Amino acid sequence: MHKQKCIAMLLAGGQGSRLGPLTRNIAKPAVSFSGKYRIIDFSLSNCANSDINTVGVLTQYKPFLLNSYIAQGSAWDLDAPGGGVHILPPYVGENEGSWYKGTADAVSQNIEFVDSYNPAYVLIISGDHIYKMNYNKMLEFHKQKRAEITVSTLTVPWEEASRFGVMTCDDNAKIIRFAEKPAVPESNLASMGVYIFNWPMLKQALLEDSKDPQSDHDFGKNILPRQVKQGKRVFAYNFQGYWKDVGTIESYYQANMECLNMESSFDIFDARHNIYSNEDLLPPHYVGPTARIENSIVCNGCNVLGEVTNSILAQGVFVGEGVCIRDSILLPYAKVYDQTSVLKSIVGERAEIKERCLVGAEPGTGSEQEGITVIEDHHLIPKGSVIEAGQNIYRIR
Amino acid sequence: MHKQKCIAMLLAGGQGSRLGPLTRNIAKPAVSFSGKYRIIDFSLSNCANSDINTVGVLTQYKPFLLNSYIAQGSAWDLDAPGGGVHILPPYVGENEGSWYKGTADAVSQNIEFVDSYNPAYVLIISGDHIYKMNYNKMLEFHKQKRAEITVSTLTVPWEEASRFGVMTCDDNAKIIRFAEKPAVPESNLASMGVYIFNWPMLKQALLEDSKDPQSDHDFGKNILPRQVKQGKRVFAYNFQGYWKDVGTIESYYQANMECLNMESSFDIFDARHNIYSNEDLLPPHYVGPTARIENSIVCNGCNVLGEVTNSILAQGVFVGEGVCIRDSILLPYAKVYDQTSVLKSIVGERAEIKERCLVGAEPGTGSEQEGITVIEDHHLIPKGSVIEAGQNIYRIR
Amino acid sequence: MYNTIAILFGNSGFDSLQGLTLEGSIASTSFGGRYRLLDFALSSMVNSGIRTVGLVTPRYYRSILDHLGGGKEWFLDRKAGGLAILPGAIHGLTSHKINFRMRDIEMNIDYLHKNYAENVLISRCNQVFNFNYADALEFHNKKKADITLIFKIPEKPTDRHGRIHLFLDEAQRVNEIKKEDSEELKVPYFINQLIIRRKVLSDIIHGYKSLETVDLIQPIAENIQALKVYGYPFSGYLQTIHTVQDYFERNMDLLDHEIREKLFWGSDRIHTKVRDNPPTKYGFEARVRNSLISSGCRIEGNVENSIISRCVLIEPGAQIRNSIIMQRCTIRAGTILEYVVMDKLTEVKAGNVLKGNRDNPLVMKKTAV
Amino acid sequence: MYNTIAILFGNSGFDSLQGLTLEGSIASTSFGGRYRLLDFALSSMVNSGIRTVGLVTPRYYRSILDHLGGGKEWFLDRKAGGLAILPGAIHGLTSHKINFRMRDIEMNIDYLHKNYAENVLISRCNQVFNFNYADALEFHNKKKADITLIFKIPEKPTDRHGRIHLFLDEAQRVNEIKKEDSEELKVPYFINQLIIRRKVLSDIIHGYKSLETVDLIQPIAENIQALKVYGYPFSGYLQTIHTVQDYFERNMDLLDHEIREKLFWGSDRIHTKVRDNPPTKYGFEARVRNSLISSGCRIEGNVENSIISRCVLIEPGAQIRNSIIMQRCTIRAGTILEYVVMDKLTEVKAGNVLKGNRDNPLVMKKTAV
Repeated sequence: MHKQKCIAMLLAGGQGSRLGPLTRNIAKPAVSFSGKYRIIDFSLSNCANSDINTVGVLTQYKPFLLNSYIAQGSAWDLDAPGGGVHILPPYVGENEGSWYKGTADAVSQNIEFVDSYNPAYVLIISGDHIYKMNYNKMLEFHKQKRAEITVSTLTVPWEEASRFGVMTCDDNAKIIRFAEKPAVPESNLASMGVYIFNWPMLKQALLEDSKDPQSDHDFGKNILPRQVKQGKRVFAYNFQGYWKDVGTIESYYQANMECLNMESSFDIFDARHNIYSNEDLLPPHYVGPTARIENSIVCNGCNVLGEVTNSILAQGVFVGEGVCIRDSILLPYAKVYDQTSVLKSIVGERAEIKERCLVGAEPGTGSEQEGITVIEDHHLIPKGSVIEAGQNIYRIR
Repeated sequence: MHKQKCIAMLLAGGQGSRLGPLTRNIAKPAVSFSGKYRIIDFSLSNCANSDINTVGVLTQYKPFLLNSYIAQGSAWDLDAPGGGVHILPPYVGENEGSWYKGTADAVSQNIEFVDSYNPAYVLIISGDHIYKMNYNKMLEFHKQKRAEITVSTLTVPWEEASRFGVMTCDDNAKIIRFAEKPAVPESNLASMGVYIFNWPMLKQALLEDSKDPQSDHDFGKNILPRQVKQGKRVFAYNFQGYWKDVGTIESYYQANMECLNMESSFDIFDARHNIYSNEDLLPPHYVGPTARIENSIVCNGCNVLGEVTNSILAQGVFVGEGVCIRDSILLPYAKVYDQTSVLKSIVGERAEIKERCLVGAEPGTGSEQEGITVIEDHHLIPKGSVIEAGQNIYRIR
Repeated sequence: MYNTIAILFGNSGFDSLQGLTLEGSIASTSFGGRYRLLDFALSSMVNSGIRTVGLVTPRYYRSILDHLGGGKEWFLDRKAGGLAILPGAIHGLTSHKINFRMRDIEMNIDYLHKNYAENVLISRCNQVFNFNYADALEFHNKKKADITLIFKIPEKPTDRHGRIHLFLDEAQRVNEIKKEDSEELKVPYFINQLIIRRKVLSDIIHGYKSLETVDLIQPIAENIQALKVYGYPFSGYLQTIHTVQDYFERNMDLLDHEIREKLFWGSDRIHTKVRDNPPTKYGFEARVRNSLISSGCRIEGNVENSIISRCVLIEPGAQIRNSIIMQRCTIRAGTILEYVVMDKLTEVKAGNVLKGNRDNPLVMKKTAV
Repeated sequence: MYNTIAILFGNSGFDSLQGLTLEGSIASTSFGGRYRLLDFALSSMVNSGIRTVGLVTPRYYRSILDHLGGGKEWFLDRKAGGLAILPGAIHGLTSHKINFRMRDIEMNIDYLHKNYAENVLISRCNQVFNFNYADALEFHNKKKADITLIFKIPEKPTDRHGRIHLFLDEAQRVNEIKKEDSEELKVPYFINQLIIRRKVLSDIIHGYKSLETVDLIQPIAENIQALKVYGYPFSGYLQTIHTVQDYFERNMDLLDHEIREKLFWGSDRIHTKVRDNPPTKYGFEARVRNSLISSGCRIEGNVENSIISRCVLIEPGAQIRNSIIMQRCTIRAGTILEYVVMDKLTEVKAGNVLKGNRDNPLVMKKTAV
């Protein structure tokens, strides 16, 4: 393939409040996933594995924390000269600046950034999706169809279709109607929120949209329906494979747990499409003489002395003696001290649960219990606490 | 030396309007200097040569152009994990954002950035100074004096002192009075605009200053005099060596021309304190059969067919046949076509001067002429034009 | 292009350029003022998007590794792929007839096994050119070729003996590979650059294991009917360096504006190690004509029709004509150099006179003057 | 610390760990699950702020260069300084008595000439430790020492023969260097790490040129009065690996919580090549006790008192006890391994039984099973 002149704009979203305590201090793309990863690793690795080495990350947040995780992008091989990962928070320009008002507005405010690379194509992706995808194949499809816009699609169960942008296509995969979250969907072909645009066309569309006072400045709600209506060459690319939006606690929990199932179509162990991450440098994990680990994922730097079942331990986690961890996700450097039980819970980064606590439910009720318990990062649960199932525990400030 | 925990904040200033046409499109730190360098190379190389590998660059500009020059900082060996060069434009935070109101305000708005490195010391430097300095020696002085603030100083001629911040010291180099640009200076010990602060102290001072409605939020005007008045341990470090502010066309021109003088105390050829730059990858320069080059600096990628005297040719410059370049600075990729004369002029990046022009003066009047002619970057001077000495030529838009 | 990996043979023996490359290698020999010879092949690879390059190193590998470092300048300092060092077999005698010694690949067969790419691009380090392989790779894929040999049509009759000629049909399929001197014009010759399916290369190495000192072209020629072998033309500037005369002439070629344009000013740049030298300073006495001058020099003397490398000091009254001066040489006042190839770090004392001639440029080794 | 450069000897011959290091080197031998032995010395250097390291490479240098790549993980992919490859002299016979062969430095004397640093830190690759030299360098500078030898006070009497003992005065100046077995307690011994002024090192190399196969410690001992030689103590965990027994025991040391704390969880980390393996997955049948497990493994079987490297597959019913399994091994169902050191990429077929014992761990080479 030739120099593809395709750059990516990654929508890293707002504060991701639907992830509750997990995103109170950390931008959503930087939330830990499946033990050693962070959510943004998947999109960035997809870019790297697709030869796309310039990525603009659009975030509302104060950029410092995300900055230090992404650093120079070298963790994802994205630090080539002329490329790289660039964090793009709202900035103060010639006029006083403002928050990004929507996904399309975020790109609009950075037209100058895109123009400085003079790309033929712009790939729009999202920072809260877990999937492995070769964007190149989609780009080839885009070129072959001589499309102006290509939307990557999934076939979803009909009952879920109204949660997505759904589209109706002609025989040639050209989209003839696009509806964002329709009450009565006329198709179950759903948008994954992954688009390729011809840049001059997108620039024009963004400028139009920015002048429309009625618009929410959103790709799915405004840009796409309008372009389809205008009769642009908008095509649907059919993606085959695992894809998951982790925008809510439930979907985040479920996607993590699916990593425990090796038969799942999403296999993080496949070396041909590796997921890279900017991991901390830690020694191998230690498993103590009294430990017992079953059907679980364990990362470097852990120290496991108790029992762990159907759970994910991110790097640097401590599990004390007599501890029982079940159906839970422990985020980096979480510590669970002796004789404590943690059931169907997500324990935030560097949170500490002291001795003899019960978190999530009484032992023995198992994973059928309703509700996922979430402990905010850096939170400390004192000795002997009992946290009922389904609670979201925030730190008091 | 131990981990010094010293990070640098580089004040890259406003639009640098005193550099006229040169900074209309390029932020001042990115302006070409001495052929192959850009102004910011000196400060960044000083940091690299002083083991300081974290630099925040405070700029008012849209950050994209400076971003692409600085890239990952690897050109200055500043891309180590945990370090790096970070461009910090005014950003939109929890409240709507605003321009930096002064040098101190720029740092104030980025307290969170500095805090994320938790440094013991913060070095404040400026993006428009040409000098070679080992900041480590100053830091050692700072530690040895148990100072809270150290100001790097130069002894200047008395008649120039009122252009600087000047200070009066006791025998122990402790500063007892500090006056910013005083009408009647009581000392000729001038501040170079290079400071080391103990970070907790500076943070406190910035918070105080930000609440003062009378303040211009400037280090020289507000922060330093106030701290001296409060009796803080503020010391003067005596810097020995070449130092030049290139904030005006005249000083910029003069500093460039001083590079032609090998006896000058500022020698860019010294390999022990190398100045790094992010240069374009160009072949060696070619000197044609009819060319004549005297007392000049020539960079890679030039193609010289005419006469060049007392001049600086940055990378990729073209000098056609029969051309006469004298006492001039040609910035990167400037092109001067056949039979044209350029005298005591600064020709901006990628500017083109077509055939048979006279730029700067009649040939033969020599460099005693008053006034420096400046051609804006990307400007095109048509065939046969005559530009009088001392003009600033802007592009029409 | 992450679907193609490369093997670059940096261990050519050859004439060793009369000792210029004795403890170095032809791959790391200075060329054109600021480059090393391997920069041309390596840049062509990375400019085509290839990000995994295995370099077969010669016995004296220090200078080559010094130059390459971590491969940063060629975008090869990566987690996935990047630059792999493949130590070549150590042979007392090297035959310059062999371009791609199969034993060198066999010794490093892991490299072929652990990089999941479809194709392997193979090239050597003794050629001066700038070629983006993107179109050739597309051709290779479209034809579903096993092997695509890159060829050139000779511009002059028999400008080099011992070439490998290719006989192609209209569909550009190669029917015969013949090593012979040909007086005929327009018979395409193989330029020692080829694309091969990784699987096919692996099979050939395995199948010919017992004959491992042969040249890879031999099994290809023997199996020309069984394999799908195609030819793809390269029409740009390409010169191969075998001898000191070649080396001298190819350097001098760079004084030609058109050749410089083709090599250095197209859309793809030749990458090389960045040294952060200051710019070159001309003194009041400098007289330079028709020469290529690198950065970091200080020139006070006379230079004509010459190639001057980085950080050369030329004192007043020194006269350099038709010469190649490598990096960090010092040419003292009043010396005269004509048709000289001067090794790096050499000092020529005041008033010395060194003269070669066009047919026999005088090669001055580092320790010789 | 840019004022100090380092030379790291990666070409130790020694016992070659019964073939484990035959075509590798002790420097690049896997250790502690995810590390290579050289990581300890190299990380100690870069954690002390040193950014210029010359690595003396052994004859088989591929695995060591593979591991180091461009030096990115050690912050050594730089324009100024960085990682320099210094090919070692090729010797048919290697004496394990020589730690720092002067000929290796002499061959690479350019490295000492072109790096303008005040001091050179010299170390080897066969030690397990984590030491920040900052204080030692400050001591060296304060004392205006020519040479500072790092020493340790033995914890047990004569836990190793053949040590080099240092006799220091109250000011920590070394008055005598003696190679001898000592039964005495508390006689400091040299741990083969030293700081030397670059100028002094250069002078020694020059002065002893004709005796260039000797160990650097010899001229230091001979000139102990003429040179200002000081000693500086290291009191942390430090172990040297000479034999397979050492190798086995030092790996097992890492099952001790306190030793892991000292090596891995202080303010300075041991850096190593990052491989981006997925995390380790435990199956329903996994039973693991008192073991160190690296990333990328899939464990279905039983593991006890063992060190498991990256990407090892352990099938149900396999039993691994008191063993070291290197990267990418496959241990099939029902096998029994005891006191085994298993080379990387080895597959143990279903039901096989391999047993060594504590005094003689069974070393299984890549091709042996």
